[in-house]
Amino acid sequence: MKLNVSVDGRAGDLEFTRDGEACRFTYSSDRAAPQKLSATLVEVEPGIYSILVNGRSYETKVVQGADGLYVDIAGHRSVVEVRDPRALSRTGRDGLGEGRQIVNAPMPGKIVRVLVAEGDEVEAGAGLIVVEAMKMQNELKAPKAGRVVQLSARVGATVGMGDLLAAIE
Amino acid sequence: MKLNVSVDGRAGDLEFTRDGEACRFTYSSDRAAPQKLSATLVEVEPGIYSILVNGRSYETKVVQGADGLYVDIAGHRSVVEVRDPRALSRTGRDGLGEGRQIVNAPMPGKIVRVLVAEGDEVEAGAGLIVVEAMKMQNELKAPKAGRVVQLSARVGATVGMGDLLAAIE
Amino acid sequence: MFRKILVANRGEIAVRIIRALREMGIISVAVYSDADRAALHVRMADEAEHIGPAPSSESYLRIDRILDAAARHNAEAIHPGYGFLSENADFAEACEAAGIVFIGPSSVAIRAMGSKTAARKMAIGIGAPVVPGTEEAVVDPARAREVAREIGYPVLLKAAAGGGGKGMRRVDSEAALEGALRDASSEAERAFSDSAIYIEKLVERPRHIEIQIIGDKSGHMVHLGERECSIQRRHQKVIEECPSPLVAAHPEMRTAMGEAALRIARTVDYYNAGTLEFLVDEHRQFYFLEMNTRLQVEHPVTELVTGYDLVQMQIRIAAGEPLGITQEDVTWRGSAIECRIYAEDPNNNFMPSPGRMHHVERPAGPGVRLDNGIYPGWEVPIEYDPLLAKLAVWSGTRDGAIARLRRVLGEYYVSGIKTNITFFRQILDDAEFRAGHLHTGFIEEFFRRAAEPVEKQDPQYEAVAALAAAVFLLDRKSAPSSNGATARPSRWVTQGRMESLR
Amino acid sequence: MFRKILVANRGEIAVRIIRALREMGIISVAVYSDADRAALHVRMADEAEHIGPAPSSESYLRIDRILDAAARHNAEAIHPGYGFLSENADFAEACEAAGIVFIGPSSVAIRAMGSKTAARKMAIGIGAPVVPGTEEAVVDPARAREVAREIGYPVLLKAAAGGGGKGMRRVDSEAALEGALRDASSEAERAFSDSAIYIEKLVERPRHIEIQIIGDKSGHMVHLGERECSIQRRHQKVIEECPSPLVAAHPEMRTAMGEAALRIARTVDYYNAGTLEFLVDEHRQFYFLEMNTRLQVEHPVTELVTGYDLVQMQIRIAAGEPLGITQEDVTWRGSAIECRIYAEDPNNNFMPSPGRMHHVERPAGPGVRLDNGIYPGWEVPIEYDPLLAKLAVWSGTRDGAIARLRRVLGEYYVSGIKTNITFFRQILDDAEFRAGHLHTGFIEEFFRRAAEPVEKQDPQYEAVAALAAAVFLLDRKSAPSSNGATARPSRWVTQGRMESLR
Repeated sequence: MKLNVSVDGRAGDLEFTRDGEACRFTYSSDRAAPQKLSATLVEVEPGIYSILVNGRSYETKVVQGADGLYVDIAGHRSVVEVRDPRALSRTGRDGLGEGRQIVNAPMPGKIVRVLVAEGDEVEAGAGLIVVEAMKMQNELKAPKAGRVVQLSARVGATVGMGDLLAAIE
Repeated sequence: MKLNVSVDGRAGDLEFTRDGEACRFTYSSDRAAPQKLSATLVEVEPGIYSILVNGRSYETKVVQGADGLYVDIAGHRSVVEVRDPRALSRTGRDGLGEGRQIVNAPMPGKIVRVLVAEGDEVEAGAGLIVVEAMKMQNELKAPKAGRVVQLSARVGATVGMGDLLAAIE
Repeated sequence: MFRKILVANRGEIAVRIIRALREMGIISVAVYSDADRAALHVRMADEAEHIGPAPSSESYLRIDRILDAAARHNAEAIHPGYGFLSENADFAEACEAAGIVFIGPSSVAIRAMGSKTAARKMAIGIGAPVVPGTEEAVVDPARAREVAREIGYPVLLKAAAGGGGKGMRRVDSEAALEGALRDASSEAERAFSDSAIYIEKLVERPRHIEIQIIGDKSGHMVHLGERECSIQRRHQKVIEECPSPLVAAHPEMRTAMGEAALRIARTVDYYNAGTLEFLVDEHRQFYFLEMNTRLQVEHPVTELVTGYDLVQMQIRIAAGEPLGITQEDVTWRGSAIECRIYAEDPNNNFMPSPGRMHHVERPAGPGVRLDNGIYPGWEVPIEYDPLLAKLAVWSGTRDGAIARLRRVLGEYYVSGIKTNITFFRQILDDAEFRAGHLHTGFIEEFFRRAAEPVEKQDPQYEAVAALAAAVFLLDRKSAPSSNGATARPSRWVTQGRMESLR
Repeated sequence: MFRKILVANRGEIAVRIIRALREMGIISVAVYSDADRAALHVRMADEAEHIGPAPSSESYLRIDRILDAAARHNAEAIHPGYGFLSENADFAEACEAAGIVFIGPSSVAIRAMGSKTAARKMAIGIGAPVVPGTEEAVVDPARAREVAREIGYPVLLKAAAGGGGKGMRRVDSEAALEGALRDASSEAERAFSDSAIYIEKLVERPRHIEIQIIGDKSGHMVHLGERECSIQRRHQKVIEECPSPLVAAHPEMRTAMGEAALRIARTVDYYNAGTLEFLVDEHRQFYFLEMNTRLQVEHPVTELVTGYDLVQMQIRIAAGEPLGITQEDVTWRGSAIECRIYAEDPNNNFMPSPGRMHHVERPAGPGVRLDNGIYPGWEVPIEYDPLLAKLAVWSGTRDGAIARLRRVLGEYYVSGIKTNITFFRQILDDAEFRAGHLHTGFIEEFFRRAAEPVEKQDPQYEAVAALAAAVFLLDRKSAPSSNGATARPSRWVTQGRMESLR
C-alpha cells in the first residue's frame, strides 16, 4: 500500500504492509529521511492504537477533525491528511473566488450585533459582526479592505460553525 | 406495546407507549400493584438510560448477561427477561433430561485434576474435577449421587465458561 | 440536618455538590434547562426538575422557577454553587421568605459585598488597602473618559456585579474606551442582568491571591489560607494553586492577608464560605479587590491542602451547626494545583469550541482529583460556560505537584472538541512558571516568549502518526481522498497537484 | 538518578509504577506476555518488550527473559512490583550480578525473610511474639498429621514462600488434612515454583494488622504506621484501612508494633520498603506473622494518610539517595480505606469471572484514588490474578471515608463481567464494619448475618428496570424472545408456559 500523506502540512510518502498485528512500513518526507520500520499495531479502543516500533510504545489516538485527521501521540497533536495517489484525479476544484473573501462563523453561537450593512466600504480589520457563544463575545473582523458584497448575518440568529456570514470584495 | 417480563424471577406485565423522550407505562407484578407512570427516557450512553419518573432520576444501565438482561439502578442489579406474548409460541423446549445432571465449567480455565473416571459411582457433593483460573483452584462437585455417565474433561485442557465437563445419572 | 437539598446550578459544580450530598445521606434535587436534560448533574441526582429553555435568563437565573421546583420537591435548602444566582441577594432573600435555607451568607451580607463599589467603601472604612478607582458605577461615556483621564491609563473596566472576568476590559487609550465600555456593559447585562460598570487603575504585573474564609452563624470564623490564581486568560483564572509560591516564600503574608480578610468579612457579620480577592504588586503590597460571597470554582486546591471539605462544611453551617474548628486547628500540608479544562482553542485566542465529545479518557493514579461535568457522547451546549472539568493534583512539594499535573494532563484525553489540555502542559514546562514568577499577564507574555515552541520531538512521531492515520482510514473502509479532504485547500493539496503534473 | 527503569510486572501495579516513573522523568520499560500485548501497562509505558507465552511461569516468572529485556533496553534498574519475582532472592541476585539495580532490599534480606519459617526463627531470636507452629516445611502427610495433632485443630496450612493467601488452607479436622495439603502445595508450586508448606496454630477471630517500614542503604529507617487488612476472602485481603480502627482507639499500639517491626527488620540490615504482618488477638496481643520484602498491594492507604509516595521513595533509595525523613517527621492525617475490585462473583463463593468488559465508568470527585489496570474493551486474561483496580478514598474521619467509599462505589460501573463492587457497598453498610469490629473471619460471618439482605428498595425500581430492559431490546431491533432466553429454563419460563395454556 502506497499513500501520499501530509503531516502538519508537510508532504510525505508512506508505504506499508500489514499481516494481522504485524506492520512493515517506510515513511519519508522532506524532513524525515526514508526509514524502514517494523511494528505491531493493535486498535485497543475505537480510534486508539497501541503501536510498538522497535521497542518503543506509542499510544496513538486518531479522530476525524475539521481539517484532516487529528493524531495524538503523548499529548502531541499532528493534523494528518492521507491520499491514495490513484485517487488524486477524483479531487474536485475547491479554490475560492480570488478577489472575494468569505467570513465564516468561527464557532456555533448567536449573532448579537451586526456593525456593517451590505454595500459598505470597510477597512481591513474593521469589526463586522459580533458573535456570542458561552457568554463570550467575539468580534469578527474584515479579512481585507473592500466592499461588503454579501451579508447573511442577522441579529439574534443562531449560527453553526463555518456558516457563511458575510463576503468582502 | 404489551410485554411479559420477569424481574429477578418474578413475573410481571409491562405496557408502554413512547413518543420521543416521553414514555407512558404501566407495570404490574405479583408484588407490585399496577401503577400508571409517565417518564422521560434518554439513552445518554450506549446501554445507559437517564429515566425521570415523576421527579425521580434513575440512572439505569442495561447489558446482556448470561441469564437475561442485567439492569443496574443505583448500584442495585436486577436480572430482567422480556418476552413478547405473541412470541411465546416460538420458544423451543429447553428442558433437561430428568434423571441426568450436567456439570458445566463455571468459568473459563484449565483442568488441573480429574478425580473420577467414567462409570464411577459417586456420592452427592463428591469432588469430580478441579478447574484452575487466575491461580485459583475450584473443585467441581457432583450435583447428585449416581454414576458418571459422561466425562469430557481432560487434565491440562482449557475450557470455556459453560462447557460440558461431565454428566451424572 | 437537612433531608433534601436542591442544587440550583449545572455542570461540574452541580455534580460536586450532589456528590457531597450523597456522602452526607441527603437527597439531591437537580434542576435543568432544555439544553441539559441529558447533563451529568441530572443523571447523578436523586431527583430532577425541568426549569425552562436553554438561555440561563429563562432557566438557571429564574428565581421563581427554582423556588417552584424546591417547593414541588419539598427541598429544605438550596445550594447555589457559583455563578448564576449564587451572589444574587434577591434570590437569597426570596429563599428566606419562602422558608427555604439559602446555603450561603445572609442576603444582607451578599448585598453589602455584592457591589464592588460598596465593598471598596467598606474596606476603605476599616483601613484595608484598595486599588485607586471609582467609588460608583459609570454609565455615561463622557464621565468615563473623565474618570479614566484622572486615574491615568491603563485602566480596567469591571462589572459591578461581576466575577470570572465577565464584563471586564483592559483599556490602554481613550480611543478604545467607548467600544470597550459598550461591550463590557452588554456582557455584564447578559451574565448578571446588571450592566453597571466601574473603572479602576490597572496595577501592572499584579498577582491575584485570594483568602478563603469560613464561619458559622454564631460568629466563629477562620481563614483557610490563600490561593494564587494569577494565571488567567481573558481575565478568567485557568490555573490555581495552594499555597501561593510567593506566600510559601514569605509565610508572614498568609497571616497578614488572612487577618485582613477576616476583618473585612466581620464588617458584614459574614457567615458560611467566602473568598476575599487581593491584588499583590511587585513589592508584595496587597490591595483588597472584592469579596466573592459564595463557593469559589477553585475551592478544591484548598480542600486538598487543608483536608477540609468546604461544601460539606457549608451545608452543616447552613443547618446551624457550629464551625467546630479554630484557627489553630488549620494546617497546610503539601502543594495543590488545579487546571480548568475548557472546550476552547488556545491557539485561536481561546475561542470556545463547543460540540460533541466522542471519547473521554480520564487520568487516575496517586494524587489526582477530577471534578467533572461531562461524559463520552455529551455535547457541550453553546449557552453556558465551556468549563468541562477541573483537574487538580496534590503532592508533598510544588515541584512534585507540577510533575504530577504534567503526568495526568498527558493521561487526559477528550476527542471531538478542542480543549486547553495540551496548552497547560506547555505552561507547566515554562521556566517562569516553575520558578513561581506569576502575574495576571503571564499567559500573554508566555505566548510572546513561546512564539516558536522548541519541542524536542521524537523523530518517529511523524512516521507513526502517518501509519496510524492510514490504518484508521483503511479499517473504516472510507476513501482516503474524501477523509483527507479539507475545508480550504491546504498547501499540501497544491503540492500534491504539482507532483501529479510531473 | 536512573535514566530508564524496567517494570517486571503487569496490571494495576505496573501502571502505578509507570506513573511514578513518568512523574520522575524516568523512561519506563514494560514487559508483556502473549496475553498482555494490549494491556494498559504496555499502552502507558514509554517502551515495551515481549517476554513469552501467557502462563507466568513462561513469562513474568522467567528471570532470564526479563534480564534480556532489561539489557536490550539498557534499563539501569528493575522494579518488581508485588507478586511474581518481587520476593525471589535469586532474581535480586541475578540483577546484582548483571549490574542492574533491583529496586527492593538486598537478596540476602529477601532470602532471610523469604521463608516464613526462617523469619519466625529470627523473630523468636530477638524475642518478638509469634504464633505457635512448625519451624520447618512439612511435606510428608504422616508428619503433617503428627504436627497438627500436637498443635491442635484448627490449624492453618501456609506456603513457605507464599503471600496473598495462595497455597493457604484452614483445616478443622484430620480427615480434611491430606486433601488440603495436596491442594495447598500444588497451588504454591504454581504460584511461587515452591511447594513447601508449613503448619501453624490458627488464632480465632484475629485481626490482620501490618506495619509499613522504609529505610535507606545507610541504615536510616522509619515506620509509616499500620494498615488493618482484616477483611479477607479466601485468605486474601479485599479491604484495607489506615489507621486501623483498633489502633486509632489505642494509639500506644502503633508505637509498640512500629518499634517491634523496626527491630525485626534491622536483624537483616533491611533497606527499601517492607511490611511486617502481625496477627492481633482479641486481647490486643500482637504476633509477628511474616515480613513482605516488597511493595504491598495496599500501600495507597498509607500514602493517602502520611502524604508520602512510597514508589518514588523506593526508587530514590535504590538510587542510593538518603531517606531524608526522621520518625518525628511522619504524621498521620485523616482516614483512608481501599477496596480491591476483582472480576469475581461474591454470590458464588467469589468465583473468578473473567471476560471482556464493555463499559467502564470511573468514580471521580473529592477524596478518590483509583489505581486501575483496565480499560473499556479489555478482556481479563484467565492466566493471572483477577484484580481489576484498587479503589481508595480519603476523608478527615473514618465515618467520612466510609460514606465517601459508598458514594464512589456507586459511581463505579464495569459491565460485561461480574465484580465485587456491590458486595463492598453491602459490607460498608454493615453495623459491625462501621463499628470497626473487624477480624479475618469477618466475611464468612457477614454472609451468615446477611443471609437475607434487608434492602429497603425503591418500589419503582422494578417498574423502571422492566421499562429500561424493554426499550433496550426494542431499540436494538432484536427479538425479545431470543434476547430474553436463558441458559437453563427459569422458574419464569415455566410460569410463562402455564399462563399461555390458560
